[in-house]
Amino acid sequence: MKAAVVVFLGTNCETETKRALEYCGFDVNYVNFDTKNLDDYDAVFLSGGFSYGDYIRSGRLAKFTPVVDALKNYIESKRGVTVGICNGFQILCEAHILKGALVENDSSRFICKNTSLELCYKGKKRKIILPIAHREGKYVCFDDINEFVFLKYLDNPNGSMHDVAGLYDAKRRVMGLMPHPERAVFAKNFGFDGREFFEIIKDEIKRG
Amino acid sequence: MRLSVDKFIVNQIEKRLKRKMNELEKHIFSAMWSEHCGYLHSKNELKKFNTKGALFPYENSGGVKIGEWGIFFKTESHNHPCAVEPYQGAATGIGGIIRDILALNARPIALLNSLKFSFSQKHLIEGVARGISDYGNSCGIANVGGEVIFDDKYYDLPIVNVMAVGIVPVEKVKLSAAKKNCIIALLGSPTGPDGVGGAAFASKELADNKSDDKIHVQIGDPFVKKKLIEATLEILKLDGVVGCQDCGAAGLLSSTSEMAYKGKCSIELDLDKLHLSKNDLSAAQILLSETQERMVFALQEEVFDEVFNIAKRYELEISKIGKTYKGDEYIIKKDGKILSNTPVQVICEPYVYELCPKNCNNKNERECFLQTDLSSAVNKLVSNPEFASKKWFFQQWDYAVGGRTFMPPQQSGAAALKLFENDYFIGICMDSKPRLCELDSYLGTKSTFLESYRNLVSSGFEPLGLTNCLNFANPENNDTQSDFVRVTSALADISNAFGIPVVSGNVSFYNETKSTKIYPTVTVGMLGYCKSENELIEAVFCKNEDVFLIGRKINLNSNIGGSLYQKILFDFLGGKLDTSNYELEIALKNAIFELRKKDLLSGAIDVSKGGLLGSLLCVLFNSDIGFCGTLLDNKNYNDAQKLKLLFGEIEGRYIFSTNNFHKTENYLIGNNIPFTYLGKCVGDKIKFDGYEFDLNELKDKYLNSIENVLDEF
Amino acid sequence: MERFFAKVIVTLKDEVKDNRALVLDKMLKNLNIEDNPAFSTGRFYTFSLSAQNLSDAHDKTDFICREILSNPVVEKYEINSIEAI
Amino acid sequence: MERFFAKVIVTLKDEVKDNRALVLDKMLKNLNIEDNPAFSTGRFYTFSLSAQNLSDAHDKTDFICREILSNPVVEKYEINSIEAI
Ligand SMILES: Nc1ncnc2c1ncn2[C@@H]1O[C@H](COP(=O)(O)OP(=O)(O)O)[C@@H](O)[C@H]1O
Ligand SMILES: [Mg+2]
Repeated sequence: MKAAVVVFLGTNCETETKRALEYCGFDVNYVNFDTKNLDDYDAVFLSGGFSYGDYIRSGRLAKFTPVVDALKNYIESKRGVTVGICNGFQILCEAHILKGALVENDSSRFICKNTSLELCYKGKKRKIILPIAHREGKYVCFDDINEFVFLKYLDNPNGSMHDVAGLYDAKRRVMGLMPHPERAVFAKNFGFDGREFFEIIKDEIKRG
Repeated sequence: MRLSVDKFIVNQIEKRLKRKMNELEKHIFSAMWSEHCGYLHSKNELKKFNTKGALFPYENSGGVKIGEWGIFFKTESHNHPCAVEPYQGAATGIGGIIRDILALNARPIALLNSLKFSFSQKHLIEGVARGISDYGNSCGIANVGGEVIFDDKYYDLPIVNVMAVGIVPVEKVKLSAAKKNCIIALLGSPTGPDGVGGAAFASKELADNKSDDKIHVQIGDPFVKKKLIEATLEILKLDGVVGCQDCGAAGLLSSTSEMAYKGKCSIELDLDKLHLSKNDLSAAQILLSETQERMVFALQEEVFDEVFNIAKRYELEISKIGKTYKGDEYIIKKDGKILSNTPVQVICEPYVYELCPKNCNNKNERECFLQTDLSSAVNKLVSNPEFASKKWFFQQWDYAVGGRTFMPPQQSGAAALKLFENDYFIGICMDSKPRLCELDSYLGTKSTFLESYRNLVSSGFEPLGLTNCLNFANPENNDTQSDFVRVTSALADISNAFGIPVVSGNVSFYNETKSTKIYPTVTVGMLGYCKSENELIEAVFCKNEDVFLIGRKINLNSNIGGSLYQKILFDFLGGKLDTSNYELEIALKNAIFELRKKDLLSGAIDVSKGGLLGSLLCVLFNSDIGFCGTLLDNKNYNDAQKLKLLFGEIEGRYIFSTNNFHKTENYLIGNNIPFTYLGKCVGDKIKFDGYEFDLNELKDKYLNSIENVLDEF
Repeated sequence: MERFFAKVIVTLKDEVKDNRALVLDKMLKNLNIEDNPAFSTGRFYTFSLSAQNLSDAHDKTDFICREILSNPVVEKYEINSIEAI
Repeated sequence: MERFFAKVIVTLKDEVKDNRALVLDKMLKNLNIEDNPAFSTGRFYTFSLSAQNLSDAHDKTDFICREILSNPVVEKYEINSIEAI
């Protein structure tokens, strides 16, 4: 399966995302923010970091790049699965591809640690552990999004509404999450639950 | 702009120039012959260091070789800027050390820091922590470790030492020397008036009125830095790039003159060609500006277009600002006129002082016989900010970005990073023992080295090299000179004895105000390696396992001067320091590695802060298990004696847990390793010698006492 | 075309908790400066623009605030002033 | 004691480069919205305070701006308004 990892100026988790995806069996290319077509790829990953320095607000400026226009076409044409991790999730929300927005953590501080989460996939619920690393990760949304949530904090670290850590779009082809599955693939201390997450993505791609 | 060159130095300069300096040259020399750039008081002493086995110890950063890869690491101090403006000071400290690594074409992969504050100065703590968080996290370089020490000696004199680590194939390393017939290009942020005079500023005592000093603080932008890192690494791949140098202290002046000096060629700079953020800057301002996020390159003319295109892709500005040719002149042009023409050697070979201190004051060698009961001592220790978990700090720092981090902070003695490039692991730590150095700067420095050494060993790493940061008060003062000489001798001696080279470092003087000065503060950053994940050792013990102590046994006659418990419980600083035994240290290292190989060691920690009981508590908190055993060899000690035996700090000890008591005991006996059996990891109580503590109660204090104070403003 | 100069302010919607403000409230209270300052925080921008006339300039400023400077899910904006220059 | 309501704005000093603003300038240009908007950015705060009288309230607001809300090394502030409430 072919995956694209989008690199904006200021993105900084592209290497580990690529490494993790390759470990999980993907063919991975980096694509730049000026890319105009993503149709080659079964999945598109927006990885973590500080695109455009998180100026104005995190994820905001990336939404004006050609690759995000391309991404909208990609989603519209139902070509493959889109996944936004951390800053990628923020970008998807700013671009209104996913509902809601991410604002500063209740503590007003950056938080880097492992968190316990509830993963709901195909009607089954399971506890997993993934690391988080963000300052603006508090999810806010005033619509009813409950049915689209696939990942919830068990011990809400940042004040997210309804404990939301990750959710789908209405068509279930786009997923955004604040935790970093790509950091939970190789090292025992961060757990290996990231591998399971990427298996889910493969499943989603096959589901078509 | 302030000029700070004294008469004696002016004479030295003019003697060598064989003429008077003009206005611009006064600025040039005030920066280049400052303590910060010129190492006037330290250069001779630093020559003592052992650099055998180090890669490029005289470059922007030195390193060690692991496989075919060069691992470069260096420390930087940003004490003065942080005292004035903690947020920007810390941020630009990180920015600066990243550039020193980057200049060698190494990709920065990890950051560490060593911080000292007075715990009462919350705004400094908060500002520095946030500065590191905002800057380091956005650059995408994992902030994997370090240390925080609190002591009122650092009131108004915070110590902020940062360290960066980078990786590059050895044959791809780029050096800083220019060659003749190159062009000089400046990449990055447009030069502005910020930070002008910073080098001179860092070379003097702080003014009592801080607002006067604020103009010298530089301002960082991590987003630009991230782009600069990527662009620089692309540029340095090109063949026609001859040399590279970061723009740090004394900005363009220092970087370009060094390039000419190292390359034994002339440089001519045309200041009209620079991209500026403000038009009406004087030549001195342009040369001395410490605007952040800039790199200087010496290039062959043919590659400039390619370099220009890389810059453009990263939305960075670049300009051709000068050229090199055969000779030894440093020439500054502006508005078509030559403003200064001086020999490069005179700029880059400042006068250096011989330190010949007279004997210094006697230190307090008195022992501490104060006492308190053990239960209250334990509770005080675990909730003291210096002993307690530094979670409040490291959770604000992204220690996992890059996906290389294998052991996060607190989980082991040293941070572990995987080099996916060659499948090795590196371990890194940063340590200092300022109170020990205050009591005896020679032994204290050795103890600091050994602390780092044991941190690496207890995490499974073979130590390879070290960097250091020497923070001192005014070097013109006799006591400070005396300490400086003893510290550098100690570091030279012990690094020779262990065959672990000093690869790089930094010196910061003038850490004093009118009313107070800091302890001699020696920070050591050490790096080691291991070959596979199985060799990594966490400071975590397993349930139902047996706990051994290996190494020295403490007794009532041991020298435990400077032990942390004495400060925490009695605000006492005194005593003699323990001396170290190198053969024992090496035997202990081998034992730990062997036991690990035989699967007889599940977790280990070096015995340091808080002595035997302090270290045991730390591991038990990490492991979330209780303990039952015997720590004292006799029940009849009085309280003072118990405190000494349980919390006293001596050299040469580790504790570890094993799943096989007999095999372990046999191994230790067979190999003549001194050991003591301590007890078993069980339950959720910590029980020894008739005392009992609740694990969770203590752990809660240990984990939260810092944030309970700092989050309350 | 004329040139105009706009000042705008972007703030969080009332229903979104303003964490920075709460930190400031606590800080002023702990420092004994103010018991209940009830802070609110926002971002401030000025910029210049070309437009046919004032009403046109208004529309354009509104567009820039809505599409570029704020996120309507959690933020609101206010045009402070628009002046011809 | 009376209660007052203050609005203040903190911006970068003129000699400090406003990187955020530069990125916005470029963005608006790239999107063909404005060629040279010459953005500047800042932070906006409102809060209430107790003081004897208006002049007193001014001093206190000034103090809060200087000591708490701004970083005098790189920023300046402006008191937009102070009103009795
Ligand atoms: N305490 C020290 N121990 C070893 N090397 C040192 C020490 N202090 C400075 N150096 C070395 O001196 C050189 C110049 O250092 P410095 O002026 O800090 O460089 P830069 O200007 O690039 O930051 C470097 O090679 C540095 O590693
Ligand atoms: Mg350098």
